[in-house]
Amino acid sequence: MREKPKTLPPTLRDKHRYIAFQIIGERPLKRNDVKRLIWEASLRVLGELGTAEAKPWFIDFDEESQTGIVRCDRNHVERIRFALALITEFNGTRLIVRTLGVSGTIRRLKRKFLSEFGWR
Amino acid sequence: MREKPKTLPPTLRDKHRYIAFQIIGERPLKRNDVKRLIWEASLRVLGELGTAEAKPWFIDFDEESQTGIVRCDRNHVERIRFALALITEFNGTRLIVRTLGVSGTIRRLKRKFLSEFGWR
Amino acid sequence: MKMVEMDVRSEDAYELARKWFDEVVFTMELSLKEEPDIGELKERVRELRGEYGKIALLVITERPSLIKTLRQRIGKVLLYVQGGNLRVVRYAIETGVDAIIGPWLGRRDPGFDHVLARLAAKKGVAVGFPMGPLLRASPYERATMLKFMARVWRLVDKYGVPRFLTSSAGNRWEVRGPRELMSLGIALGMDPAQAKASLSFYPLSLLERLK
Amino acid sequence: MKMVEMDVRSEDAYELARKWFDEVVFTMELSLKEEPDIGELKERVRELRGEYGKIALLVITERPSLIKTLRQRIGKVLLYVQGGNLRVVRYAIETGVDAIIGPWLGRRDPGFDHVLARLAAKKGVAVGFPMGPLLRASPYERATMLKFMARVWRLVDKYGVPRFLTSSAGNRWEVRGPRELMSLGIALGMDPAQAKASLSFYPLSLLERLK
Repeated sequence: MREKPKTLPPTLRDKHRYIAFQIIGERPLKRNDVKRLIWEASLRVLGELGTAEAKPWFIDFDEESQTGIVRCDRNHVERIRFALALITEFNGTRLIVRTLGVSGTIRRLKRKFLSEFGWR
Repeated sequence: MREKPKTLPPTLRDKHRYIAFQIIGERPLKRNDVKRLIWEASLRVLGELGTAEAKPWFIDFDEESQTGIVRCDRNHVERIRFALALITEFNGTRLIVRTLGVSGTIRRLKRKFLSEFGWR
Repeated sequence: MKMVEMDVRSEDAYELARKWFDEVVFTMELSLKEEPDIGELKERVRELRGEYGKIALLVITERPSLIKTLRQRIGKVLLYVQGGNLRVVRYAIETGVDAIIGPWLGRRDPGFDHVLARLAAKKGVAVGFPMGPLLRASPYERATMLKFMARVWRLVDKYGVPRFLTSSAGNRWEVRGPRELMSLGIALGMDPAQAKASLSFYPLSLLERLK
Repeated sequence: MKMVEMDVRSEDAYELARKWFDEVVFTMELSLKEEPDIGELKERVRELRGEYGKIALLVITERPSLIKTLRQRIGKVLLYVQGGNLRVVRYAIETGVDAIIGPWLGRRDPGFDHVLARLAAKKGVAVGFPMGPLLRASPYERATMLKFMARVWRLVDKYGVPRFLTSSAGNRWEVRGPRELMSLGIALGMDPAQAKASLSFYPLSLLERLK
């Protein structure tokens, strides 16, 4: 494919946080559903500009345990958490998104909050 | 009707700004269309939370000159202006929302930016 | 730090909340048009107390006088009054109920002002900030409700009114965890310590009244 | 303060922009797969200059070498290159075109980095931030584009790259006034003075090159 921009020096990079979450639903959700769910929640609650600022980014979702990881801007963790808390359903399936914990690295997030769900 | 809360003392009141705007459209818009237009733009661009913070409030619209007044929180004028700037149409009618000026009082806003459109 | 859910309103909501909170108060909703049968109500409260331990009565009424009867005749429950009618809310605060839940509910304004805030602080009446109504709202309603909630929070903060964050869940799908309720508080303008206190310190001091 | 619109792309957009700005640059879009007929192009540019005064050529291409030809053979126009292809953008900056419009356009990343930013600053190549593509985008695309634009703005700010805000209007309905373009800049992270300079100081210094 085409070239990509270079990785920025550390001081210029976006500062992220990783959020571990669990979906408690009437039925299990698929990976792609969860991706859409997060985007739709963010666009509804934070809007196009708020979403651009909060920078939610779907990282991973384990369909077995219904747990996953979403990344966002360091300064907007609470806004993303709030957007997720307001989710009530996806395609008619009632559900709750519960956040399990927040960390600055994926590795630490997995160890602290996701290992009990079989993540490694 | 039922009782209303008392007017808050000045230090506790929301600090507002009033924005004068003009609609330049393929067809003239009705007062109620404009009200909806502003809400929809704010909800789309700023989201439910951003809208709660920016507090857009439709004040008035003159169908003759297609000019009007919207109020918002003092600290969110630029966000409301941006939301209005991103409007491209209403019900299939292409249009531009142009802001004419901003003021802390309706009276001054009318005098400075709307008198040329026949407001008094 | 002990986390408390002050208001869930069904069996399955209570079960789920028990997993996420150290203490959960079960709320019985009471829509009153006229004087209730006090004996019957006492019996029902006794049953619920046996089942759930900590009980609240949420009074939804347009008649202020009913609140006084309940305050005097029903013991060992928290008495909540649903916001919406300013006359009722003022009377409830004067009577010294335990909390007003959502002063803005069903209104087109915040349903709270500096006079009520000062009175509530003096009387030790808390304001409950419920998440449930937000879950059920349209985008327009949510934005409006969040705006009113933030305004009420500013008054509560300014006048030192006791306060708590709650799901006010009507069923298990409306229950939210402590961190999620904190994020609501922060969205309203609380700092993280204030949000935490709204799930722990203030609720715990209300629970003291049940002893 | 003189306000400048650096990029409108149709007659009716030009007419409207003239009402709101002190100076307006008319842009001719040039999608190039191969070497253009230079004589014909010169003729066309001459015509447009007669009609609109200040002219820019916006090159949209995957072939870097075409940019050099244009730079050398066509005079008295501003030369813009549309962002999207990093190889083309790098070459355009090295060649010293006048501006790159929207490095992120058509990409899934910002299409700009610190190396390009440093080079652009050294070569005096501006970055144009266009509003038009936002108007045509879906909510998802808008959020993503705004995110990339804010990232590019941080680099432009940090390395002191010349910059401007523009509607890049394809028709009159896409034209926006100076205050509206400023609000875009502020949404990207500019302070009001920086947003104003992106409509005045920086555009005016690019216009100097036309003299």
